[in-house]
Amino acid sequence: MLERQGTDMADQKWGMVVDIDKCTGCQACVVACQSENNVPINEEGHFTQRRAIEWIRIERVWEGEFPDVKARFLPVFCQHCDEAPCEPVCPVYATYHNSEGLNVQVYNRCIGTRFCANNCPYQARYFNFWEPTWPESLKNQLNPDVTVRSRGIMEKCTFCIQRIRRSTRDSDREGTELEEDNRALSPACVNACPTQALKFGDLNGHLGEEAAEHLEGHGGHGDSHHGGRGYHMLDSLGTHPNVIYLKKVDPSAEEVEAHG
Amino acid sequence: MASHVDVKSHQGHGEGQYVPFTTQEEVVSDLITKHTKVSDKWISGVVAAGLLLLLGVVGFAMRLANGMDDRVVWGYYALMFAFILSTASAAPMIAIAPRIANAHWRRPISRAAELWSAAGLFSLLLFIPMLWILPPLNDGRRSLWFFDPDDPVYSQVPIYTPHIWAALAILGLVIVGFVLLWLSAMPDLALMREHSTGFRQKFAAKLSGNWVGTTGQWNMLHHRMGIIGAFYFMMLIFVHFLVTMDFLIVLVPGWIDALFPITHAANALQAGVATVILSMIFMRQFGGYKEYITLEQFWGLSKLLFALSLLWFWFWFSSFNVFWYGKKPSEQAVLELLMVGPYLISFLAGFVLSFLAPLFVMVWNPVRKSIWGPTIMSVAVLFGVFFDKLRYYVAAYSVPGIGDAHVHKHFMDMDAIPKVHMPGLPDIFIILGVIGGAVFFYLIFARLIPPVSIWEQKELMLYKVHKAYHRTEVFVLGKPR
Amino acid sequence: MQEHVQLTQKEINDDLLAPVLGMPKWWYGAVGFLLLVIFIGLAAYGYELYWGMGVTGLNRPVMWGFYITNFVFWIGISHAGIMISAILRLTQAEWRRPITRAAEVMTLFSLVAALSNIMFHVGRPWRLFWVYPYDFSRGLFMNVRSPFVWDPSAVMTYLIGSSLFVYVALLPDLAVVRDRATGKYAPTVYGILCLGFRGTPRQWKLQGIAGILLSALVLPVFVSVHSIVSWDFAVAIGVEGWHSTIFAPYFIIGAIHSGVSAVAMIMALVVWLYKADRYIRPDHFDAIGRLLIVVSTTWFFFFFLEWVFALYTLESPEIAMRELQVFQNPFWWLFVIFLLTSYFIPVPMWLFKSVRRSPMWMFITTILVNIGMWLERFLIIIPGLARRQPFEFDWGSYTPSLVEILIVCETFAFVSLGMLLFAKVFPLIPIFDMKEGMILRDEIRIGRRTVPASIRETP
Amino acid sequence: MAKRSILGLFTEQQVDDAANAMDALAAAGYGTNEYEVITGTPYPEGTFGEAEPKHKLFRWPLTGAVCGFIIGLVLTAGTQLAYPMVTGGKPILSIPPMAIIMYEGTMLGAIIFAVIGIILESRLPRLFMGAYDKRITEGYIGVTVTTEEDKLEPAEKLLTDAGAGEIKRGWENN
Repeated sequence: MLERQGTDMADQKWGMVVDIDKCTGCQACVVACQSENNVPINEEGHFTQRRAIEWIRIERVWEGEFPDVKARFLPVFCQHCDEAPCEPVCPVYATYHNSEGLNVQVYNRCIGTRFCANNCPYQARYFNFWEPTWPESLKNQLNPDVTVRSRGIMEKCTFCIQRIRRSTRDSDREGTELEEDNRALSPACVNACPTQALKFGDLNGHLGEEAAEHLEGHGGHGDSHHGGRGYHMLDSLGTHPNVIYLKKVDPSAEEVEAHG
Repeated sequence: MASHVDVKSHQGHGEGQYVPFTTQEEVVSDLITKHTKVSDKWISGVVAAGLLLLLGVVGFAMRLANGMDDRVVWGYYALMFAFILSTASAAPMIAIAPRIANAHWRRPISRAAELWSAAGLFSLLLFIPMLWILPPLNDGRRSLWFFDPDDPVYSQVPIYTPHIWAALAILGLVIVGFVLLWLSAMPDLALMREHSTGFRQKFAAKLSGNWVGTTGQWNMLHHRMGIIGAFYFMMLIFVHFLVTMDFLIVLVPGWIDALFPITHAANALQAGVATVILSMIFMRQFGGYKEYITLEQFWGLSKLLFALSLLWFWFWFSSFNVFWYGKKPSEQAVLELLMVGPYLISFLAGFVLSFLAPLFVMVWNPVRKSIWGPTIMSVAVLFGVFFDKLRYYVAAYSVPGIGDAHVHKHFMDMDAIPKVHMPGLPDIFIILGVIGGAVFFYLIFARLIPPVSIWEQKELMLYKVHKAYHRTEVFVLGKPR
Repeated sequence: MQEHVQLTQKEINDDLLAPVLGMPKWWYGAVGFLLLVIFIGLAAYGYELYWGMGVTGLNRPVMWGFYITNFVFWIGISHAGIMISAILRLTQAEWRRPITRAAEVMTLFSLVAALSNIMFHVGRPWRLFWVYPYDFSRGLFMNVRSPFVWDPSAVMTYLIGSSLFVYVALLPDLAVVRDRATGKYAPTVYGILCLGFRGTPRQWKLQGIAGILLSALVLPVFVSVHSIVSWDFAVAIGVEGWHSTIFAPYFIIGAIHSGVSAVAMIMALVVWLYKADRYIRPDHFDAIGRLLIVVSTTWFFFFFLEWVFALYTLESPEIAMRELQVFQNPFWWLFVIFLLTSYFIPVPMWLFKSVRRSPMWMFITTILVNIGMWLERFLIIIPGLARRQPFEFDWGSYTPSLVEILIVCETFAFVSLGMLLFAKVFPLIPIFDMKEGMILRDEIRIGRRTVPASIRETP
Repeated sequence: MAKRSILGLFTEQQVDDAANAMDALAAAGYGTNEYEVITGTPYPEGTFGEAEPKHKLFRWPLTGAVCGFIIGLVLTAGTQLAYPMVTGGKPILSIPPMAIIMYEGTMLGAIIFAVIGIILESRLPRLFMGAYDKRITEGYIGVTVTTEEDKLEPAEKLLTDAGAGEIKRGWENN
């Protein structure tokens, strides 16, 4: 009754490792994502209305009390959880978990109840409040591989599934093994990151091993003070994300821990 | 069409419609003789219950020999305390609720229900050791009282707050129960004062005070009984709230079930109805009150039992569905511990006995409208309550780290879930003894106070009149405001 | 004033059919006004359909707003109908007789209003029927694991069940109307509607059984409906403030609280508009007032429990949500108004017999209760969404837009209009029930005292 | 052969007269299915000494419940098995959601069948009213006799003797 259904069905299980220690908050990933995935242009009004659509967004987290306050940059996007709270609440199967561990969104099915948006703890789901429009000059910039969404439906990060599909298709055609870290496979944000804070790959493959050693000794329930730097966002909710964050290396914090 | 009604009930109509007496004198004399003469059935009952009680005392002593520190072994004791709280202490509600709703069918059985508040005294006795079983607040567990050693304000909370409040609440409940019993018994005690002899006469004379039955006294009695009844209900809810919070929920890390106090109380009402039905069948078969406790009473209560059995499922599912769907690790651990894990058997027994069986048996009107149907079902429900409480209390008390400040108390990991804790010999003694003790108290008080309320019976003869209506016969139920 | 007025059946017919056969003066004015409000509301909805959900005040953290609040509110109101008529039928409470039908009809129209709110809410309403197992060409059915699929199933069950309930209870009265109606078509139409009801003992017996049986069948549905509506919120772990097991009973009791208040409101209106003061007596208001005291106090206990456990968890989103509810603008004063109107003003007033027995005061207090209960839903939904998780960067707020306000007004107008039209076509006070009450009325004389009594058949 | 029916009208106060008429008809050898009392309001059962109407209503909701349950089961289980899409790690056959929808189906079936049963069991819909008078819904009590032509005259006499204020005749085609 409490078991988990449907993971490890295919040989791939796509995931990402985000090293916050490397993130400079330059927002290159955001721009890359917007242009890759035909995300409508966010004008000032969208931000003031809190209706901007950014499949990946850089959030600023303040750590510590005044005077020693530290700003952290936190890239937030769909965590593609194995037990995604957003999936079962959709009445029309518009979002579900596919065999490669991806949390996919089917735009044609969506009727816009926004239930999934409420149920996503990471708020990585975005609703098209308005009909998306592009200035005339950008019409030719749209990516032909990606649907342009209409108003009234939800959308979110897909791990650039169109790129995954294309590279798997190519490797199948050439009969070559699909190697994990190639630029054709990995999403636009990963390719655009100048410091390589984002790393995309197969959690059943190399990335999985890497993530495992980061996560090891990790106490669960979000407190990763011992062992590796890896942790899952909001781990206490038990959503089992496929995105692993590596916490910032903080000398002062190390000290504190040494003392405490 | 208000036609005049002759206040003379006819004789010998369908079973269980009304008392086969025409005048109040007959009722009074009959009930008094039934009450005063000691039947050997009663004596054998008291002896049996007393023996069981002794057994229980022995079991308790055996447990006490090992001391109070190991809380795991006291799980079954806590279970039995909860059992009595859910049955004996809830039974008086079956007198109170219909009385407030002014339902006439309650009258012959309201005393039988109220007498259980005497057994409430026993629940108070049972509670005293619980004070030592429950550790103080300073073991870092979440609690209703927000004790926090680091916080300047909340560190002021006395670490024994749960013990104090629960003790006060249960004491209050027992006192209110006794006041209710005393009030409703007063006119009957006055009768005993006149009609009986010996110690019973003195006892009645002392308790009935200056009751002579003036209009003022009657009005005051009805008024007070209404208020005290409502107050008893509130106290009952309050006690269930405190006991479940402080003696159950806080012991299971990560068990955040806001509904549970009410679930506990609602299941207690179900168990209370079952208890009253059982005591009715005993009074009917062995107590010689066949003419008074009739089909009508069983029918009235069986409807109630059926409704409360449905409520059982609703409350259970409301909690379960949220946990099952939410799938937080802490919630899954709680479900594992209390439901699908080591205590699965106990849970299934409770589920079947207190919901499935009543549902599928009592959905049939002929079964509801019978003597044996409700009786069998109330036995089932009582067993169901026992197993349901077992999975909660024994499981909660066997969670490791209670009272240990070093154990993290906000989450419980799947691998920290304890194995099932089977009862030892002392536990079995305690289980039998507690049940025997409650019955013992009940029987003793049934001897001191008429187990069928004489004055309510007389009132019934006033307000429930049977008359001919053209070609048929009807009841005329008077509803005095 | 004297409590019970004994009337002949002819008088009852004349009184209770007056609104159906005649035409009150105020009628056109009222209907016209309501139609205007509805038109404005629908125009606003057309605007929303044309431009998209952007015209509402919704935004990223707060994806549900006025519409869902209003949906929950109307579902709650709809529960009064079955609550009153079913429970009081099952307990054979005599005072139910004049008010059952009004309550049931209110159920029907408020359910429709609730459903319309879902239509207003979703992003692509023209595909809303996909939540039903209907569209075979699509090659995909609904996801039965979603509470938004439990909802339609429960609400439709409830709607169908309660409308059949109303119809069956309407049969004898339709016969009465058939015999009184004049004009070319009316008698035929009513004759067809009442299926040729004549009033034989068999028909009356089954009518009686129907009352009990259907009550017993609809009551569990009524419980399930609002539980499921509450699970729309409670099963979500994305919103910490909603994830509480108590929600199902808490919503139910809150629904009963607001719904029974609405019934008292309707009673007062019926007394004033249709001059029914010979049928709905002060002791009816008295009884419903007593009921309301019990219900509201129970509701308050649930409210208290929900708060206790929210603080008991000591989890940051919960605390943040409560802090937003109670201390921050504008929610703090909404919270104060909610507490006062839903409990602390009405309940102390109901403790006075004089208040309980006066239609005017009951009307005022129950309107207060409904304002408070609307705010309750608002205060559960909006702060919960605005403080969902510990991430402060995801905290937000919400202010409704004019479009939403107009559409919410439209639902209120819709329900009122529905009641008015129903009362124009069918008797709003059950005629045969009142007649039965007159027949079964009796008295017991004990000495000088005559005790009001009622006749019960020997089981 | 076509049956005729007559109706004897009694006033609201003549309850006992109507009951006497029923007795007289019974004594005169009319079957219980031939004469019937019609009232504008439910009187306590047996007020006119009429036989208690037998009905088999309670099998209706049970049938409906069974049908509804089966439909709900097939629908929920079938949908999930036909489109085995994993959502949130929930099992493909998730019992609690199925239970909810099956419950609703059960209740819906039970209610619909119960209503159908109620209508049919009370011998409705009825196409032809037969002998009927509008005043019955004003409190008058009607006693109808539905029988062959020849047995109609004595019935009319019995009714008038019992004190029927007025006799009406009507065709009875069903």
